[in-house]
Amino acid sequence: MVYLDNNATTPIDRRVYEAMSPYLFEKFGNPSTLYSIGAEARAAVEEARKRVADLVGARPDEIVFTGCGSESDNMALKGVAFAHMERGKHIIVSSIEHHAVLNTAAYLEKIGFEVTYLPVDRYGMVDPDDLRRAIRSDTVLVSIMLANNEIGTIQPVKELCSVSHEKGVLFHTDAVQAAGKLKIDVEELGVDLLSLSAHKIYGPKGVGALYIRKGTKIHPLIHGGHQERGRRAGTENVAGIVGFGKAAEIALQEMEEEAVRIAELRDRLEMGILERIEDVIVNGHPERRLPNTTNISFCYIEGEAIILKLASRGIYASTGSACSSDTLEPSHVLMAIGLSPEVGHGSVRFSLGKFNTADDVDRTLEVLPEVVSNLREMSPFWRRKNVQR
Amino acid sequence: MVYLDNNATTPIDRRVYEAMSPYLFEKFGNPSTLYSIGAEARAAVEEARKRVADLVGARPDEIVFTGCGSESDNMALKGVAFAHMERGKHIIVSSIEHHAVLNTAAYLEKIGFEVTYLPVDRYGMVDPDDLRRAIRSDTVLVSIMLANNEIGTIQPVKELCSVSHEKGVLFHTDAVQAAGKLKIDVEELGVDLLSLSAHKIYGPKGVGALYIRKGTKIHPLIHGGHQERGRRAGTENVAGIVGFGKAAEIALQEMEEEAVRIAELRDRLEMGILERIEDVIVNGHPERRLPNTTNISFCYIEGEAIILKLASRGIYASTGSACSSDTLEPSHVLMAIGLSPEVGHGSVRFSLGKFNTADDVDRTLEVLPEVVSNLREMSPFWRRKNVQR
Amino acid sequence: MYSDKVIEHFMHPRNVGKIEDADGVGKVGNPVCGDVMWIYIKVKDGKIVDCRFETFGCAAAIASSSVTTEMIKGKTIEEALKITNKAVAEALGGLPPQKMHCSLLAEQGIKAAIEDYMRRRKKGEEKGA
Amino acid sequence: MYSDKVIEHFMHPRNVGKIEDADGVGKVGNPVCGDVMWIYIKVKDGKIVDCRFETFGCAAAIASSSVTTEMIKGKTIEEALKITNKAVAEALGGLPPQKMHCSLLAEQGIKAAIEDYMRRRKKGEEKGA
Ligand SMILES: Cc1ncc(COP(=O)(O)O)c(C=O)c1O
Ligand SMILES: Cc1ncc(COP(=O)(O)O)c(C=O)c1O
Repeated sequence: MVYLDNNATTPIDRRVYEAMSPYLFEKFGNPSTLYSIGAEARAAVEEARKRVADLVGARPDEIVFTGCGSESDNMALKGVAFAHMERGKHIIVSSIEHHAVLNTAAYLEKIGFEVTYLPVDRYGMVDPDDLRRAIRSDTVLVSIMLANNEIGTIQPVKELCSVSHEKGVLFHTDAVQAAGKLKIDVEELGVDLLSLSAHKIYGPKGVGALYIRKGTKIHPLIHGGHQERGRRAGTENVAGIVGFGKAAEIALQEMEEEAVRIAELRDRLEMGILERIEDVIVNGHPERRLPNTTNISFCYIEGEAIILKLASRGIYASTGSACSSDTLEPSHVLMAIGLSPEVGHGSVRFSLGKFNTADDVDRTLEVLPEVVSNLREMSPFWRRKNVQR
Repeated sequence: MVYLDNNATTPIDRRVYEAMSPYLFEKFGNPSTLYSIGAEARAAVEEARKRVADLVGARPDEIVFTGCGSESDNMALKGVAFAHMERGKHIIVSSIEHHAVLNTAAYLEKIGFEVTYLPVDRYGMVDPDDLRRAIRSDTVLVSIMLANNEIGTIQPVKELCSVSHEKGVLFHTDAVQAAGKLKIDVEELGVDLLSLSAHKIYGPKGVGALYIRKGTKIHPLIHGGHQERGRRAGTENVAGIVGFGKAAEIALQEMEEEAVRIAELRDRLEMGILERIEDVIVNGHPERRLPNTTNISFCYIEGEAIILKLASRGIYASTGSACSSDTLEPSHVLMAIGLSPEVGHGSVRFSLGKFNTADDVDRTLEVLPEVVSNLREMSPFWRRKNVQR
Repeated sequence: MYSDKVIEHFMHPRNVGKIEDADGVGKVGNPVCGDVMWIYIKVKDGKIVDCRFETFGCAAAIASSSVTTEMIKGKTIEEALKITNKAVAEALGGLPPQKMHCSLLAEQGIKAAIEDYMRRRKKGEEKGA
Repeated sequence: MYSDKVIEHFMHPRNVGKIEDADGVGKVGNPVCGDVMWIYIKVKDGKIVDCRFETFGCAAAIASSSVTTEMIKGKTIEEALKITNKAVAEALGGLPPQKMHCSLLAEQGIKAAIEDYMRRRKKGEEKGA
């Protein structure tokens, strides 16, 4: 198996699995209970909190564990919007956010907020001047992702954040894809809120976290018990949180080296494709891009077909966001960077991870040209294009 | 170890753990992806959905997986309140709901809804006539729990639900504690929404479910991707969901027998306490009560002290809700059934589970009298009461 | 997500390609939506004796094209016109709801090809007359 | 949640009980809040020679009572009055924030017992005079 869909989800690191296991079975205590087996679970959660905090340069009490990255995004947007409603009802997001941000913004619009969607350039970059112009006196939150899940473009978050802060507006960044791939320091970036998800960094599915800078006014999304200092109710997913902590610890240790190695593999794959296959377009920023991601448009054919042909040969990649694979529209990210819908439909995201090897890349480069030409043989556009030449 | 705190959380059944394990490691696919390893995860999630649906007599497509029971409660209350806002902004809950319902109701109050809190009698029962009188033309939701987590009282939900439906009002019930202990059939009860949590039925922490009757208008709590048919975004906690499914399957198979066995143990414990210790009060309904729960007030002493002394002897119980163990006030449930605060403070919940044996009960009956008399020796009230005699 | 039948047709599509001297060509779909289907037919004595396709689209679109060309080969024009998208989907062992439009596209492709054939024949008759 | 010191004092509280012929008794706390503490002292030549307690309350309340009685035994009235709730909490190796009120209760208990002693002495002097 050649797994090149690490932006959709990552395999779990064996060390993560082993750290979690005991908390799934013997150590079943509820962290909220007084006695020793509760205390054990509580201590494990706090240890994990420290590790996740370390991954982004935060203080442990600024980390709230959630049920997924989407919940973190929802909490950030709704929690800030509702808590600051009296000051204003305008929020700003980029047009290439993940659906967890975009659809939450759309929901807020539906219930009476106003949302500005910032455009991006052909590489997917937001212009800080656009943001400056968009901020109004009633703006309460700006949310712009650190790195995009489909094309890997890395936003100038530090700059964007300082533009927001100049105007006294809180700043959230979705770092679900950036975490574990880039060094993140909330102090350096200056952000007030930052979303994370464990299953993108070789941890378990079903756990996320939201960094909330101390002093930031926010409403909970899930009300109830006093867990997470009253900011997120519900009995803690102890095993999941422990796994997240372990994954964060490993990411912090190995990231620097891995990022270089993975970028080399990614470049080799990208170069190889450009050399072997004509009429392809590489999407995303040439430099400011996640080290593991390459998004490529194969003109004249459709992405899902490519994915399935590759899968039948044991190579797993995806068409942009897994979440949008059900809709007919091409990815909103590819549309926002100005691709035509046809080209957008023909795009494939290869996202590498720490378990990939040079063999994986070579195997892909062996299979992919066949798959593409096979599909192009069927395409009315390919034939026509060749005729037109 | 004698674990008598199964209402706080249950140990995981080994079969559940074994069913989950592969999805934590080898089978790491994202259910939203197209190719085979995604399909495997998707199939596992759908299988689990069927099992959870079976546990409550629902159709699989009426089950939405969430991150915990609290999330289910939040989604039910906020989701219905927001979706029906135009019709009215009044909701009704009982005064002995779990904090996941009560604090959500309080939040809705804060942001402009009106909430009626129904009283309960000395056994913790809601009177359907009280509900009938409380329903107004602008009432959009009634939420009354199936069984109480602290005292185990079982509400006449079928009746309460039909009172609501007579007036065209949606009905939600928190069945987090009832599930796996009582037979539940959503058709029989008639409820529109019903909350569940895996870790109360020998499943993993960090997974819940909300039953939503087909056709019920509700807003998502977590917006984003198309997961759970657009009703709850976020990459699915596949392993957790699989574990929940397994736990539901086992509960359905074993519940009937287990409920009888556990009720016998519980009664033996309760009788034993009444025989051995003076000045104790049994809380909750004498008959309409969860088979595993007994809540007992030990007059003149304080509950936390009892819990810790018991824990030091390897016996784990709790003072009411784990979630409220941080506050100074006595449990809102015990206050609602009319206990004085002093007596409320001296209450202990023993909640049995399928791993308990007669030996566990006997050991508790051996240790508890000592613990109580030891603490009473220290209490100014006990001495005085004995003098007054 | 896809039935084995869909996958089989997608992996080994029948009747791929262009018919250079087709009697009718149906061009349906819209690249904006991600699916374009061109259906070529060869007709002899009121019967469809050959049928081929070119498709830009997802696995369901390709499989629908493939199975449809198989279905109509050897059929009369009248019979071919009776083929519905439901029949196409059934022949594929079902399609996921969000992919049902692919079977519809195949139905439309056939109809368009037949219309094109009719139009040409009419023209030919007029000319011939 | 609790330090070892708290647990140790809770499990083995010192100076439990009533002093029948106490020179001062301090009764503080409120059963509604879940903590009531009665502190008994015996004073000789301005020194607290014995001290006992009766407490209805949680582990922190019991431990605070216990450690406080130990702390003031042998101290002069003046010294005892200087004991703060912070000192009590420190002697217990710290208390969780939501339990700090227990140490405050202990401080108040001592103060109340000493006040009671003073009042009685004054009365006694008055009577004696
Ligand atoms: C009645 C009731 N409702 C809701 C909950 C919340 O469930 P969870 O801890 O999974 O959020 C609990 C348990 O704590 C409960 O007992
Ligand atoms: C950028 C981004 N944000 C948010 C999410 C949502 O995370 P989760 O799947 O944990 O809800 C994802 C992944 O799907 C993502 O790539």
